Amino acid sequence: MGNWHNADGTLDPVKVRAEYPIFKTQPGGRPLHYLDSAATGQRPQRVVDALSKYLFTANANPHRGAYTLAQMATDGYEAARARIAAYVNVPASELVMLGSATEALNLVARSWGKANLRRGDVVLVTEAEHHANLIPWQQITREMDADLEFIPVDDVTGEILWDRLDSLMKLKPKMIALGHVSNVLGSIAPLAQIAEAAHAVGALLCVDGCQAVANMPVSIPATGADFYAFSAHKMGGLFAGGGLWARADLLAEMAPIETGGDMIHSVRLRDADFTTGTQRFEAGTPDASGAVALAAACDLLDEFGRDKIHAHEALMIERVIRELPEALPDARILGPRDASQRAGLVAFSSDLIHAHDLAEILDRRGVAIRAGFHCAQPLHEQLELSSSARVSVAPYTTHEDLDALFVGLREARKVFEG
Amino acid sequence: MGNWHNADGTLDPVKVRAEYPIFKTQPGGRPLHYLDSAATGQRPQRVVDALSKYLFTANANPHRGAYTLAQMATDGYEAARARIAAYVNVPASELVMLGSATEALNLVARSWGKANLRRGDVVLVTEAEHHANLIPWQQITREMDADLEFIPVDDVTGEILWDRLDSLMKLKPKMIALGHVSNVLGSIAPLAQIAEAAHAVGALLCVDGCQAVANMPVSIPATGADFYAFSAHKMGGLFAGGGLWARADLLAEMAPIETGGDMIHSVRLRDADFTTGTQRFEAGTPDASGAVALAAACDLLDEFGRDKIHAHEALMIERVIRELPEALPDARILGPRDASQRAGLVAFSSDLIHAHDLAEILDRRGVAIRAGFHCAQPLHEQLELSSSARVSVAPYTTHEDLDALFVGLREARKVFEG
Amino acid sequence: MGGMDDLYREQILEHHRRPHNQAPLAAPSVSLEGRNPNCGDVINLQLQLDDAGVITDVAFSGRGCAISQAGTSLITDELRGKRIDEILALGSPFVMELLGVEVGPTRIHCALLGLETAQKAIASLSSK
Amino acid sequence: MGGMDDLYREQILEHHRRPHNQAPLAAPSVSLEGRNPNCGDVINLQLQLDDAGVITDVAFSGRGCAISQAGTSLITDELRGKRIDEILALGSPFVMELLGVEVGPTRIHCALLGLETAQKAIASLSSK
Ligand SMILES: Cc1ncc(COP(=O)(O)O)c(C=O)c1O
Ligand SMILES: Cc1ncc(COP(=O)(O)O)c(C=O)c1O
Repeated sequence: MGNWHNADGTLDPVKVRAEYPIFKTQPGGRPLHYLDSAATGQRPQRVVDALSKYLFTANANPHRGAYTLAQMATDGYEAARARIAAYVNVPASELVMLGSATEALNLVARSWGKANLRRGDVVLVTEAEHHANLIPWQQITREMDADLEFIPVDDVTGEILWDRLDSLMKLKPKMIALGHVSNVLGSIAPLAQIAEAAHAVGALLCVDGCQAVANMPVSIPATGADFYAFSAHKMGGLFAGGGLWARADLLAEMAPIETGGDMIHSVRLRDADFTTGTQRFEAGTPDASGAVALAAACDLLDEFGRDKIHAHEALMIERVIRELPEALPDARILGPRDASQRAGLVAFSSDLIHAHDLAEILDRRGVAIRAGFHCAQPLHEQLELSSSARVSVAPYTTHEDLDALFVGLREARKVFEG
Repeated sequence: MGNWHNADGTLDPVKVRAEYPIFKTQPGGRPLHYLDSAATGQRPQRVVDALSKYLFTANANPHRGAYTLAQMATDGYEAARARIAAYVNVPASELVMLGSATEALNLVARSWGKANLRRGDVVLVTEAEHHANLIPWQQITREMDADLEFIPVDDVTGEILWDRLDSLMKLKPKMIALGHVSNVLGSIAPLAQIAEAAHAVGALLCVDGCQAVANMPVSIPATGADFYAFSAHKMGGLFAGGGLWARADLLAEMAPIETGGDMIHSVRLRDADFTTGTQRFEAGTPDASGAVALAAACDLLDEFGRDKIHAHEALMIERVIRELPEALPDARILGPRDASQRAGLVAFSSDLIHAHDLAEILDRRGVAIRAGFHCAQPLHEQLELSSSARVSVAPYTTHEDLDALFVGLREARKVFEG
Repeated sequence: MGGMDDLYREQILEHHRRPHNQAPLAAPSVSLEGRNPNCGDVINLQLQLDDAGVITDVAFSGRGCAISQAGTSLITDELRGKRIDEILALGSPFVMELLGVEVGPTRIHCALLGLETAQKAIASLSSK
Repeated sequence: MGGMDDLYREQILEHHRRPHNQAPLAAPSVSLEGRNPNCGDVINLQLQLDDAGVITDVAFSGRGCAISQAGTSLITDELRGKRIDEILALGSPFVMELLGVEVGPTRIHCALLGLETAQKAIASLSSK
């Protein structure tokens, strides 16, 4: 257990960096200023250590063996599930372990949707959704002849117009699906309020928590969500891995989508009974090593303190918002100006410099930002943008990283202003 | 690169073991005699090393970044895909990377099945299939009102009765789905012959290669398969990860099941176009670290030499079959007696000692075997068995492991004979 | 190897070889199949109850590991004369005591198969 | 920083700021939208061909990064007077030469957007 904090209790990103080996390397021969943690996080040493320990001391097929090593494998896997469940404050028995957040959201749309959507039923999403929480709803509403409706965004800032919620509730949606934190706008959705509005008309709330769980304290019960999905690789876990929490009664009713070993009760040649609980949705050999790795990542984030991560990231974001207009005067910031309404990221566009050119020029200084649609193309279309640039931060983001960003921004501006 | 071979070129399992750190530990305080590699393989050191190197020097979200590190991540991921594809002798552009073999087989059943099965169409599987290659076909044939028919097994030995194939072809199946190597019988399916019979009536052949790819040389084109699935964790990779090769024209026609980021061409609020190629089936952030780990596992298996692995395992299996009747006279061996018709494993039952009791008693000597249905319950019902015991081997299996097995077997017999 | 001698004590092996209460009931109040999906243990349990909710007779047939069959044999010996609520109150410690050994996590499902099936059968009765 | 000066040379930036061939054609023989899904570059390309399969006029409009727009501007300048088969024979080295710089893998799709769209437009014509 490291010492990650300053004397005043705030997070010290320089101390934090010691746990992330990539910062000791110089990819492409330059010090790395990684400002793309919203795409995927950097991995702490201890995540690989935990994986390695599990694989080299307790590796067997969990749930399937009648010998000590298999029991150790099962214990390690289930302890990891419990650790991850505790991280988001839900019972382990309600946390389905899947391959990704994308898989989790697809499971909700297809399994819940297929059983519950009827012709003319409304599913409500925001215009800012990540493709992973949009296309599955497009698909299932089309298949069930249901309607997909949208909580609109402001044409200029992109901010989600939550005040439209009241009148949209007249559509009596059966499902509201949205991101906890928008991966483009950075805005935190007022979930408690949305859940209340949803439940008042009998709608369920499906939350895509990918951009929230690593960047701020998240207690799923406090959000009011009925489904909540998140992704391991944004938290410092391996690439594979996603969690789906579902309300116990919903989980009990849902049919599995994927079938195979480990999710059955009994199988005959022509039919099969499925088991109960989370296991019903976890066909095949579980990703035990991925779970153990993610549990170690959760430990670390809790050592940092998620309130402290949030506070540190708010400081970084606040600086980006404050200094950006001077560095790039035509920058159009997407989402709320107020950093306290955000978590972890800020995206912007510029008519002078296309995001892709900006990313390229910044890359020459080792500054890694993301350019493009960030898997939210419809939002960009609403804003009439062919792309945006996104800066995202993490516990290991330092002021030096931002210094390099701004030096690069000024340089890019010089090139394009000619 | 290690020296894994004896002077005569055969594989030396003692040298091989040096690469597998778990054998240095004593799980449960006893030396480990791991005879359950068919459930999941032990992991080589270099797999974790490759993972660690990738995560700590080249980690970013592949396919999504316009900066050097993201390009390094993409290059590493695509090189891994190419390596894995080469391992089974297919073009990288035809290898879909998924979360597991279970996911791969579900994708074939659901995507191909939904588009191609009509009322009354026949899907043919064997009575010996693993649940992962059975239940998805049960589900889709039920959904499409198609018929599921079976290549039977011998009631006593469990051997698949391939001579029934000719007459079953009169059913004009549209799909034949079966395991390359049965995970209970250990038998190698005569794929070239089955493929010929299948193709002659216009049927496709979907092969579950989970128990073949780590235990013998496999060139997918030589099998005649139209779909071929395999699993990373049986090859020394991490738990997550599965490959699906599909004939290019079939792949081009198949609709994706899972939707989200990375598999789209362009997305609007109410609909989306999907991209082409393997990427269409790989929604969300790819499991880049898993792929890199699996590629390292492929390297190692090729260093061992897959013909040499096969030969070594045949020796081990042959000894089990030879000595078993003496150690446990009522043992009923499932599958072919002839070790040369097998790969990697041998299962048996005994009326005297239930498999589960046997596994428990063996466990006290550190011998890990599997007891139960091995995810092939219908096969066991056909054989009127409530379970079987399975011994499976790997490049690291030694004669000492088998010595311990037989000592344990004799001990168990003494306990139960009273 | 002390652990093994515990789990496969002569008493357990004896119940395994010659399980008790195998004679099927003519008209059971309830019968239920219990399964252990992981290792294929299966039992068919029959219970006869009187109007006061007391078990008057019990029988089972089954296949499976020694622990599951001996455990069921031992528990069926205990059911006669017990009331529904008494049986529902029994738990894993009771079975461990009958077996005379602490069963580890890999085998606990085997050991409890008989008791849990009896409890499910009773629950299915009262929910009718 | 030499690489940067190469990729963002004055010639490229000039084509980006004031792309050529922007006046839409009255009756194009074919028009096609080209997209780069990863970074949102989009162009609308119009081609005018005579009966001999020679490009007589060309126009485009578009949005996107400097490389995609400058690349398209540069390539459209080259299309006039070329035959279909000549255009189909062009490849990435030709575009690199036009840009005067070797474009790395992260940006190659941007650089080739114009040429590839022209080739697809021509292919769609001949398959009609
Ligand atoms: C023959 C066979 N098919 C399919 C599978 C399923 O593989 P996975 O659990 O990795 O999805 C397995 C392994 O359990 C297997 O042995
Ligand atoms: C908001 C949001 N939702 C969903 C996803 C999908 O997560 P994954 O790609 O890990 O499945 C991501 C990450 O790409 C995301 O940022």
